[in-house]
Amino acid sequence: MKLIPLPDLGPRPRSEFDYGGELRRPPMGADTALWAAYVFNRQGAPGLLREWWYHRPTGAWYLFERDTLADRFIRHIPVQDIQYELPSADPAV
Amino acid sequence: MPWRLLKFALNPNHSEPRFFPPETPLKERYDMVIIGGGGHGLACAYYLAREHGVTNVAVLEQGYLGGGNTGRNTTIVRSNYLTPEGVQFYDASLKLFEDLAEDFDLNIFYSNRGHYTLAHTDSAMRTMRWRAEVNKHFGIDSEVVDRSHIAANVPDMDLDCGGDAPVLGALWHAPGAVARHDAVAWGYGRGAYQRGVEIHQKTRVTGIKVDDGKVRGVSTSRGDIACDKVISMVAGSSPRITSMVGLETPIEIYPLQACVTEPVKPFLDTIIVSGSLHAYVSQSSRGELVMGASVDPNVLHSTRSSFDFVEELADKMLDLFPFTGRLRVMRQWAGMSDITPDFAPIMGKTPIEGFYLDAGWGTWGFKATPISGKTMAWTAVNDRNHELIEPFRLERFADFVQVGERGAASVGH
Amino acid sequence: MSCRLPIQPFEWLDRHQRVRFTLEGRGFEGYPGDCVSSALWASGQRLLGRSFKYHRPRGLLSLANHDINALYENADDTHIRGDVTPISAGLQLSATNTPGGLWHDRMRWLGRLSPMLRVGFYYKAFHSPRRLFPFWEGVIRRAAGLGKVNTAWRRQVTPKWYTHCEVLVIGAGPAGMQAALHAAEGGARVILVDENPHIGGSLDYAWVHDSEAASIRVQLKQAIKAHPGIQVMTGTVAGGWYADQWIPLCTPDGIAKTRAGTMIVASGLLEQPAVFHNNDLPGVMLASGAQRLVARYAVQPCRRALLLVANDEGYRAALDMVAAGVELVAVADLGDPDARSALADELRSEGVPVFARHMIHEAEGSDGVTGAVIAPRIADGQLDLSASRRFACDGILMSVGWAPAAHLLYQAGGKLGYDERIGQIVPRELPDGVYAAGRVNGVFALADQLQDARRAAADALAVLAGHTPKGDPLRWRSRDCHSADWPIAEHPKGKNFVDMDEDLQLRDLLDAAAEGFDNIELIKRFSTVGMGPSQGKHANMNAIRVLARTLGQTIDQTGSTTARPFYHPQRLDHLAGRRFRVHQRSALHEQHVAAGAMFMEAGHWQRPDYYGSPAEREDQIRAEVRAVRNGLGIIDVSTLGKIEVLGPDAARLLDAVYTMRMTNVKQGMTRYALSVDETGVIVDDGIVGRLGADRFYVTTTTSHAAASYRQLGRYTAEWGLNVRILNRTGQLAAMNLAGPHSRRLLATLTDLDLSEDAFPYLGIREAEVAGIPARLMRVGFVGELGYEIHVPYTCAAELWQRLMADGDDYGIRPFGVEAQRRLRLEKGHIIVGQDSDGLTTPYEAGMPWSVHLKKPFFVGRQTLEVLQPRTARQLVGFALPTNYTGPELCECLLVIADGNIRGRVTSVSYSPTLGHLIGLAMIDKPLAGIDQPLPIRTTDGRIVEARQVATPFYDPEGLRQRADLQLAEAV
Amino acid sequence: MPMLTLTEHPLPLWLVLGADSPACIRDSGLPLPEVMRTAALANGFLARTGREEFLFATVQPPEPIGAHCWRYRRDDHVLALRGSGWRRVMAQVCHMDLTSFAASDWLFVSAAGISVWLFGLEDGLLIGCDPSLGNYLQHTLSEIVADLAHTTSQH
Repeated sequence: MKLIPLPDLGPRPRSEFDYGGELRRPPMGADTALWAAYVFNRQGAPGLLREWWYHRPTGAWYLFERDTLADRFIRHIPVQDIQYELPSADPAV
Repeated sequence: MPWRLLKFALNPNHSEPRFFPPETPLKERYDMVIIGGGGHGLACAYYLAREHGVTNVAVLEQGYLGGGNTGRNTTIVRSNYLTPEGVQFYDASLKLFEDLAEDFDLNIFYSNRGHYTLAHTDSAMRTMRWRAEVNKHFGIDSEVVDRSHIAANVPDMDLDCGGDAPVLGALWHAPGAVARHDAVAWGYGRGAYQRGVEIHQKTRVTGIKVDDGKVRGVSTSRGDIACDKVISMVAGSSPRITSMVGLETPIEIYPLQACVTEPVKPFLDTIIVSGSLHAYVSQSSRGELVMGASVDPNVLHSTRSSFDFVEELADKMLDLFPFTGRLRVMRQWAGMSDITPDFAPIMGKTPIEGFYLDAGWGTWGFKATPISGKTMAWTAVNDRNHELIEPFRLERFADFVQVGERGAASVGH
Repeated sequence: MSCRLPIQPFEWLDRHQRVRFTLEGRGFEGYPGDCVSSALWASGQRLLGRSFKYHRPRGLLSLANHDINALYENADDTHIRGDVTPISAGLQLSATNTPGGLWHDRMRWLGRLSPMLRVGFYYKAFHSPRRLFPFWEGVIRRAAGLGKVNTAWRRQVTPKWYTHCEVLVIGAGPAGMQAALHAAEGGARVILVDENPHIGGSLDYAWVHDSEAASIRVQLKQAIKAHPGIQVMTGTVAGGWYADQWIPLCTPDGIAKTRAGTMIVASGLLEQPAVFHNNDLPGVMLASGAQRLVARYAVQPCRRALLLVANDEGYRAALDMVAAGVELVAVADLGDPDARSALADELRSEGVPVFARHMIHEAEGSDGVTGAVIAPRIADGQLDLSASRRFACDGILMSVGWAPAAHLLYQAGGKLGYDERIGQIVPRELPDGVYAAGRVNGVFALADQLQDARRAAADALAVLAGHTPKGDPLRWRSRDCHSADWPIAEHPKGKNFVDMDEDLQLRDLLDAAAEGFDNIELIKRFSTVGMGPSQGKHANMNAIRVLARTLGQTIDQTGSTTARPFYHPQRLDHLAGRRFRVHQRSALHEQHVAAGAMFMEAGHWQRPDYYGSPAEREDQIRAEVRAVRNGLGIIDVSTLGKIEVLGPDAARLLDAVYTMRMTNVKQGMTRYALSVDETGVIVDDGIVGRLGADRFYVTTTTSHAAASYRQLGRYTAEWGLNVRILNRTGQLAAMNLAGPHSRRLLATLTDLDLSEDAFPYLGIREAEVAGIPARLMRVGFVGELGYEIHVPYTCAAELWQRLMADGDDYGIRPFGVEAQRRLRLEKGHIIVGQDSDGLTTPYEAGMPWSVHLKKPFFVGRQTLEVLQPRTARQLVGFALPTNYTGPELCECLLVIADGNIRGRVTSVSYSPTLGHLIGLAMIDKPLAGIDQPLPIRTTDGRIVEARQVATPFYDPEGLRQRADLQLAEAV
Repeated sequence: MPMLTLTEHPLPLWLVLGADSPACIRDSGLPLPEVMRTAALANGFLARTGREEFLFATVQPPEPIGAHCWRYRRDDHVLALRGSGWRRVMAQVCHMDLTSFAASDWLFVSAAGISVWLFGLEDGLLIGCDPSLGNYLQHTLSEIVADLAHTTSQH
């Protein structure tokens, strides 16, 4: 059973997690073709993939970079590194 | 005893003709290169030669023939899909399967067993009804049946599943069958080889040359080849090949595991699939129970096995067949499923001229082997998508038009 | 005639008791500690089983759990392996796959058909004419398979458990024991595992009379027993290696799932058979098998033996046989005996003729060995038969070579390669934390094995302490050859078996390669070599040698097939272990049981479908619907997702997650909430209630509760929002009190002002009800005046009982999911996942009002913007006339127009309120239109013409929200 | 150590969370343990389940003060597993190595397929889960305790 190295709680078996899939960032203001590519296309090929992992017992999300060929967790990614600003929502109308 | 076996006895030093060619060097140029020596690749070569007279073809396989998903799948053949385009495509494949043994003059053990998709909830029963009605509309023998029908055909199955999520009914698909998966690849391989197609094993494609949007050739671990048409039929390795031509696709690779028990005397004839338990089982002609479930929960490019897979599967199998507790799992393995967002393949032409894609086969690739070979051959020869595979074109995603198989999202096998 | 020997120094027998058992009705006897094979052999029974394909007589081969032909079954089990299963009093066995029984197997003549049954024969025949294939398939299926399955068996629960250690040592032979001891002395927590019932391994059967071994044995065994840091697990198989050193230790009482910091594989070797005519006759066995038979079970393998040897181990076995009173008629050495060691002279001094560079041409006999013919070897595989010699003997012992039991090294990602000098595949590169020690690492001398073990243990201790290991795994490897590179002799009559499981002769492999299956993976699949129950433990090495020679390649170039779990097959019920079926239970479960609820499954929950017996199902459901419409009903909705969303960015989060605007929900009010994924497909719906400027309470569907909570958490992290979300789905119970009398009853139980102005429709309030802290929401799903009351889990039963008691005057009645489905259908409300499918957008579901494209961002916004103008399907309402008596309609029937599928029925049922069938259907847009026909095809093909009607079918203006006030005004 | 027992152990539980929660606790004179650590209270204990999240097992939790400090009642189902061999029971349901799990230790982990929290006692532990899973957890653990009591009595 694969171990996922949580930065705070130490290694935990994969059975405690739900897979959140590839980290992706929506292109703001993209044309339809670019938007469709974002919605559907995925990295697909083997290599380093940044992914979301949800730890059920603590209800916390984690981000890792993983080698999807060797199934090795390379590094934990602090969420601040990937955050992006929501387009400014107009104040409550 | 069939006369062929008598012939063996009568002249002991008769040697059977080779199925596949001995290793020969690669030619400079071929009309077409097929990447992938699995069922789909060999079928495509077979139909190119047999139906279009195109024989200056090289099939390039990085490992051994049928060593990819062809040799690792559930061996189930069925056409009880959900969408009109899916149902017609797989039914055409099933009909080709029925004649393969004679076409090849090779026993592929195509065994019509009947296929149950068990429903344990009302919503699952509704999905079965939906599939049954679409199937019947296209003349396919599928029907929703109740517990008594299942009990009559599979008397030893515990329909109450150990008292948890009992079976309410099932989709019964009489034409459902199993086949010896290796033999299908070998039959197509021999048929292509006999018609002059070159088959090269241990030949890994390392690059595809494209200039101004046209395919020019491929580079391999055993040298370069010039050609104008390349057909990628590599399933679990598809993203590696498509990235060689700079083509983005929605495909993600998830391991699909399976296992077999030691061979025992026949006791299970039909194929059993449970949607909500995500498990399937059938008994091979050798007597092994071939069992599996849905794909692994996360992306991984590896055929490694996991212990929790066989633990969970054993637990579910004992719900359905409590008496199999003493059967021993002999071996477990995995294939690499190329999954698409709408659980339908990606086939046909691509933006790169001369580069054709046969991918996105998830857990439903084996049953499509004949029809994918046939339609991809037609498509490559005519440089136009065969009508049966037009709904599976890559551009559908750019148009936000997904195939409806995802409608009934419960994983089928 | 008994072949039992006097007491052996390390025998496993309890000589004080006798154990009687039967084989197909014949009585046999042995001692506790005997296995089936040893007890049968002791009483002179040489025929132990029949081979799979030709039903040839088979005896004892390895006594190491790969004698697949000694396979038995009885009422309790099948595939019982005679060479490892202990005998027990009253045990009743019969041989597997022997129609007519072991002694009178009706298929034993099959061998004569072997010229017809060439490799892969079943691919070449039986398929045409096609109509006969089912018949032939039946014949083949009945002939195939070994044991019979008894469908009366039931699951035996053997719980699994988790265990941990820093050093796991696999194999308790000399190397394993030493490695375990050294690691424990270095302070590590050690588990030492061995598949045999006792530790000692080859020390106790291959070095019995060796003085050096004597002191080692005593010192090691006592030290291990005494050391607290070593947990010994005998009778335990390390089933396989999985990610991050996750190793199932399979014991007879269940599986210990072990996380090992480091792993030392000291599992020794698998002796390989020689390949010659009749090498499968009872009496032909591996020399190590004979040594085990003598040392462990005190049974004489045979009276007069011929030995075929290619290594020192063979000579030591010869001396062991002499000590066991076996007359050695000859020793044929494939190589040069004198180049090996002095042991050959010791045998010659005992009058045993030793022949150099000889190979067995054939064994003689039909039900057992009666003689052996040996001949000098000329070129590899060719024998000079003119100089052959025949020896009468009743046993042939083979010590011609080894394959490593390295399965777990391969699975751990280890690279192994062929060492020409030793003649054996040995480890080349092993991943961190994985070590090999002893004979599996090519180390043969006893003292060297102990040194190699200490090296491996020291490396493991180094890695555990975070240092780089400095041991040299090559240091102690043998400099001698221990395996012949061609222990194979061709024979005109064949029957020289490479794989005893699958009955594959040498010719079968040569034919397969000649037919083009000339790589190790294809030859395996076409010939099935190595695909039997022992998975090639005694076949793969010879098969690789045959293929390598045929192709003119090295062993490494030929490669080997993938070593997959399990090392030995594992029972399904051991793999399953205890049955953990998670079920979630509503706080009101007992109330439902008391009220006679019939439950349905909803994920892990059980929800009341309706109350009453199945016979009156439809009547009960209609009564429940009428109670809600006309009087008072109450339903348990505890399974809904319940999420607190707190903080300054709470509104922004919800605005970005749901399709409709959320920032302008007023405090004290709720709004219907719909979410789509990035492909614009409906994922979930629910209610968003605002309790304060930065405090929201969100409910979701039962099936999406966990996923929606998870998703909210991810978006919060991804968008860096100042929000805290809290999953209270299981913490709070919830019940919907619905019906014209709901307000009146509630007023008696709370001080909250329930007037329309104080608590309007879609309002949300926090107040006490019957003294219990509660949240109340006026929701419209079932389309009546009603209040969804959310209370802490432990207070729910009390509230339900109070409402049921006080509501009696208003005819209160609990209603279930089915009644709720009809009530919501009468209001035209969709159920996500039933009326919507995997591709339905809000536009198709008839809810364009729910999508606010003007918002700068929400998940799926841009996709919906693209899809809106292209919407091609539409959800429509339809009805059947009151007097409709046609065929029964059900969900997922198709809508057929001009012969094509133009849609499907998503919901349909009888409406007790309206007195006729109503439903929803997702159809192609051109067909949609009020009063337009809706042709529905029934399961048997008839078309029923329904009529499209506007929805909601009932109370379109929503007057029922004030139903009690209208009653009051009317009075 | 006394005989193995599994008993219901109802606890008054409160969750206090939010950016201002650490200050709120400090201001009410209560101990402030490290994350995933616990602190003893007059009648009960306090576990810091996150940087800004605290689970109080006591009758009178602190009042939530400040805009970003909220308090919610928790109805977790709590069981006490005590006595010799409690680790053998947990070994059948939980992958964690509990050899060094001691009094007042805190752990979030999966057990028997559900999410639970563990709180160390002198002779065993408290195990808490969502109330809707309480029946399942109790039924499962009781079955294991009964099995082990049966097998230990056999030896």
